[in-house]
Amino acid sequence: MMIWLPVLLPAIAALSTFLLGERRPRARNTLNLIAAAASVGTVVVLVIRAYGGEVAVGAIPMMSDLDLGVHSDLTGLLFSTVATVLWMITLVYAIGYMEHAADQARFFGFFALCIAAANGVALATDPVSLFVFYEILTLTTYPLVVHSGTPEALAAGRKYLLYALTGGTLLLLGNAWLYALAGPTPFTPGGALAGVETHTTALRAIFFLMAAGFGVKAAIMPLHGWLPGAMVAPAPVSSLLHAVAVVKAGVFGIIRLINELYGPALASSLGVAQVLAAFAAASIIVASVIALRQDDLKKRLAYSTVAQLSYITLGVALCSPLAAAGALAHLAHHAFMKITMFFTAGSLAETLHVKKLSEMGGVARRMPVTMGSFAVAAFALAGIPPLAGFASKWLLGSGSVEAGASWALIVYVAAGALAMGYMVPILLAAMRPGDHGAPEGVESDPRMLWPIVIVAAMSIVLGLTAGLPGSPVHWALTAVAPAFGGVTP
Amino acid sequence: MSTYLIYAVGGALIFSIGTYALLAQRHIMHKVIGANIMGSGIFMVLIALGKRTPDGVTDPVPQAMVLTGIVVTVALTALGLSIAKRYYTLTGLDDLDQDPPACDGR
Amino acid sequence: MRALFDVLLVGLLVWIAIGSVSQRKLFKSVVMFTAFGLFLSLAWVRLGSPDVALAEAAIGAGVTGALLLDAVGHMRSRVTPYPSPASAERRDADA
Amino acid sequence: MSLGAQLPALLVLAPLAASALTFIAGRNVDRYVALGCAVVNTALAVALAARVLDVGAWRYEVGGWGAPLGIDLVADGPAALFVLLVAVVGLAVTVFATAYFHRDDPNAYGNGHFWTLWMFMWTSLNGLCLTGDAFNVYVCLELVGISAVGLAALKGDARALRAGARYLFANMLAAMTYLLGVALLYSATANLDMAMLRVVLAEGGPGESGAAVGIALMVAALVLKTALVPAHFWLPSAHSAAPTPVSAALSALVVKGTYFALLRIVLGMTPPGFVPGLNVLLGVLGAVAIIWGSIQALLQTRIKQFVAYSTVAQIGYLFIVFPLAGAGADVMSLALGGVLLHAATHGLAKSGLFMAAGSLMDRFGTDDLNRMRGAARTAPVLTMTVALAGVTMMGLPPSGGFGSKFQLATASISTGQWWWAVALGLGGLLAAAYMFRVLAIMLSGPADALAPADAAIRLEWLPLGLALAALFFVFAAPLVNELAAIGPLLASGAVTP
Repeated sequence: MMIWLPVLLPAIAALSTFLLGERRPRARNTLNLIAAAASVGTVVVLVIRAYGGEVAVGAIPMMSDLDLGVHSDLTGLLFSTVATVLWMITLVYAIGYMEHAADQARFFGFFALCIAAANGVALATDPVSLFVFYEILTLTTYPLVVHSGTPEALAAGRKYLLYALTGGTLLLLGNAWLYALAGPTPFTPGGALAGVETHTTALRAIFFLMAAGFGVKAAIMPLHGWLPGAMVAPAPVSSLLHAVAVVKAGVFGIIRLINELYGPALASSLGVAQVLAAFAAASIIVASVIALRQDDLKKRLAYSTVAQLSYITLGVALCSPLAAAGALAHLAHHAFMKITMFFTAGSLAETLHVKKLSEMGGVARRMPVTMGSFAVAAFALAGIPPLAGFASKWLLGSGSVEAGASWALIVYVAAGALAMGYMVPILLAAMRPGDHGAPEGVESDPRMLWPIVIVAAMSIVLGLTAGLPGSPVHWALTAVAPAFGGVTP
Repeated sequence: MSTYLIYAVGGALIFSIGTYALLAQRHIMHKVIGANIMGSGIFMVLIALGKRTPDGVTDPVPQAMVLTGIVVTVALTALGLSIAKRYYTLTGLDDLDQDPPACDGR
Repeated sequence: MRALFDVLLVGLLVWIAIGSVSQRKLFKSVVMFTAFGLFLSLAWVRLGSPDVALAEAAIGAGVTGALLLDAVGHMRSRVTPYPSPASAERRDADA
Repeated sequence: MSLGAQLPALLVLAPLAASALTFIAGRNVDRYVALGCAVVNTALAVALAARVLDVGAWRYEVGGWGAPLGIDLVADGPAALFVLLVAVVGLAVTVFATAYFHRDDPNAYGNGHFWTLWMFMWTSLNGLCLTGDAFNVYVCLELVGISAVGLAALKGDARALRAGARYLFANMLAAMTYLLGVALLYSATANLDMAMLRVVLAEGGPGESGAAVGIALMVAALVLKTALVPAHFWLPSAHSAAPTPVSAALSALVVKGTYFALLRIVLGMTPPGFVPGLNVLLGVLGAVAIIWGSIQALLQTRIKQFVAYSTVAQIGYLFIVFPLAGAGADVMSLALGGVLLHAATHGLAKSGLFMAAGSLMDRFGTDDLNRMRGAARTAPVLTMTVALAGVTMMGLPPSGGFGSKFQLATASISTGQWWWAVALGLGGLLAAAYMFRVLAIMLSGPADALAPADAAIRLEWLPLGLALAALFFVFAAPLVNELAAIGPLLASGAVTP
């Protein structure tokens, strides 16, 4: 039963939020926070048990011999932990941000549902269960994207659905084909397709169907078109969903696909991982270059997200233990770094109505703490030691070498330089002189300020503690080891 | 030429006439009559084919089917005609292809 | 001889059937349909089904004929020429 | 004979008695008679399903004559599932109707004939699902048709009468065609019992071609009644011109009843390949229906027309099972389970969707979709119902639509006919396009004016419940699959009493 709680608790919070409606905002906020705290507690317990080797499994019969199943393995728990912890922090931010907005019940309800779905994606035991949660995630995100109801938001929502549902359909076809070929295939570190490896053509086709399905949410170019547009959503949505839950569900799907469905050995011997790696490498470079030219702050961050997600995809697709661990660690690290930036962008937009780099003059003087946090995250993202981004990139780089793919190392290094290139101008723009009316040093609402400081601090802490047990880096190394024959590097 | 075959062929002809009327005629009464004629054609086919037993004994099952069919057809006709009358009273139209003057409705 | 009678009866039925769905005067249509029912009972008798013949005469010709006559009483007695195809276009818009 | 074995007969007699009683009873009590009968019927349907699961399929000889002379009722798994679907949706429709038709409204649609007609339709639907006799199918079809036309024309305004008359003529055409088919089949085989016919037909013989033509005619008639493209022309107007509870029943149940007869005839009675090309043709038409119906739904501006065209599209999914006939038992049970799942889940979702659509229409005082902006804020429960039912239409998890699509796609791919899977996927995308077009209007601002809720709208939780049931219906798939495997629909040969 406990294993279902990360899915059920947010779902229950969502249900109560819908039932409460707009009547009792305070009760609603309290309830959501309690649910978030309880989810974090549950996940922590599950993590401790999983470290001790105890994997909980839950299953509900669904179709003939297919169950809707969840299990608490380390890989899934890493994603789940990131999602729930950041849900709690984002809730605080969102309560401040949405204070005077309309339709709050709808907003917070679907917000919690998204987290429920993301946790389901994280913990799913097999590709069909993962698909179920993946599609629920698509659906529950839509109302958040179109929350404002403006024509612009509706257009963005339409685009998002077009991409996401098309991807979902490909994923469904891939799943159906796989089931017709191999029956139920629960995720197994190292691969679950023993006995059908000889159907190489079918397996390649299935791989590309599924990778395309996940690739939409992972925003691998050319499937990324929805992401910049979806930034019209309220800031907490962009932050949590477009830096954490939704996009990470895509890359997480790819991690499961390669490490635990096909297995790194089969994926690379079929030649499919290499194709994926090529797409990811191209995405990294192209998206970074596009990011350089964006004036809209959120758009710039969005393209940065596209690039950073492909870091993860490339890491997994290299099929080496170190690179795979780096990918998983980067999934966690990137979440903390990017959410800091989106929070900042939201604060600037909400408090100062600043949305573009060209309008940012004087922002650093007006909000020094906010922008300081942003700077920490920006440097972390660019891979400056000893911040979080450095640790995961180091792993990714050594993984490239280990895999004998020195071209990937070059891509990572070049992308790091490009990241400096698109992050530093934001900081420079903020330090330009300019006037925003109010006295200097007045920050936004404390409920919006503190979450920023906390997540920025996490970027430092995660970087400093990277070598310790329980840190994402150590965790990722432990989690991916079984997929490569159980050798902990 | 045996009796049953004459009636079977005739029934098929009558069925086609009825079908044509139901589909192609526009007046609602002609459609209703057409449907009835269609039914009669089939009944004729049924009874005629029922006669075609090797020992020449009439098979009771087709007769039962026809009796049922006659009753059902009358019910359908009554319903169709009552709708037609009501429609004519409301709109003055006796042809479903023409638009009624106003389409109200909850 | 018997076959000739059958052929004639069937031909008559076909002829009346055509007439009853193509008459411009509705009353004539109904009368022809009632006649059709009566000749049909004759056919049932010829086919060795007197019970069906009875049912046909009573229900097929009788009740249906009465229903049709009643309906005709409510409507214009003639089938009016149909308007231009313009109404067909409006019908598509309606659907 | 135990009481349990009598259940098929009881399921026909109970609503028939209720139909007569509501006719006699006055305006004040008829709704309670109907409500009581609906509850009894649901209990009977549950009992039937439980017994089928417990003891397997059985035949009930009406009047004790026995086939081929008498008429047999067949209680097998699929029939029990459809009867149960009719009961659950029927109960919901009955409850909804008690609020929708005001007792003191002198014009209350059809002067109270609603209840009589509705109970009569329930009778004939149960009969249609349970009968094992090809001619009896004709009788049930006609009875369903008469009551459905009566209900569709119930409002008595010009639009409803016109739709009703068209529906009636489509019904007459279908019924006569079916009867001709039965006549040919009987003359070729001298048999009307479907289970026996399967054996007779499988043996072949001199009358084979006549029987094949007969079956083709019967199938054509049922296709017309099930509104499969291109024979769907009558459905949108008939379903949308009717009062809301009737629309729900017509769209959710009537086309399912005729579809079930088709399933019995094509998969249960006819050996695979007996009528050349028939099964593939049905599959192709199904795929065309999915695409064409969805595109039409996308173009509609009136809410009930929109929902009705979505039915046209959803019906298409049900026909994907036919071209798979003849595949191995594993694949067929997967496919059959898939379509039964789809029929049931669509029945639940569509009835909820029609009720919500009708309530939205009443609240906004118009049926123009473009004037329902802001419904998400002003009528959140109804919007939620539309959204959740939409998830089922799209076939996204965890709805039953997902389960059926997955099972059908897997079955198609297993038989190498992967193109059906592509059609299924495309249909889901198109469904998303038409559902989200409507939802986007409801989510957009500024909000249009809204009338206060009346009695029927206070029942907005009922459609939400139906939509929720459909939303989680994939978890009922094990039960549906189990029921799908019980009985003679796929097994060759007759079931002994």
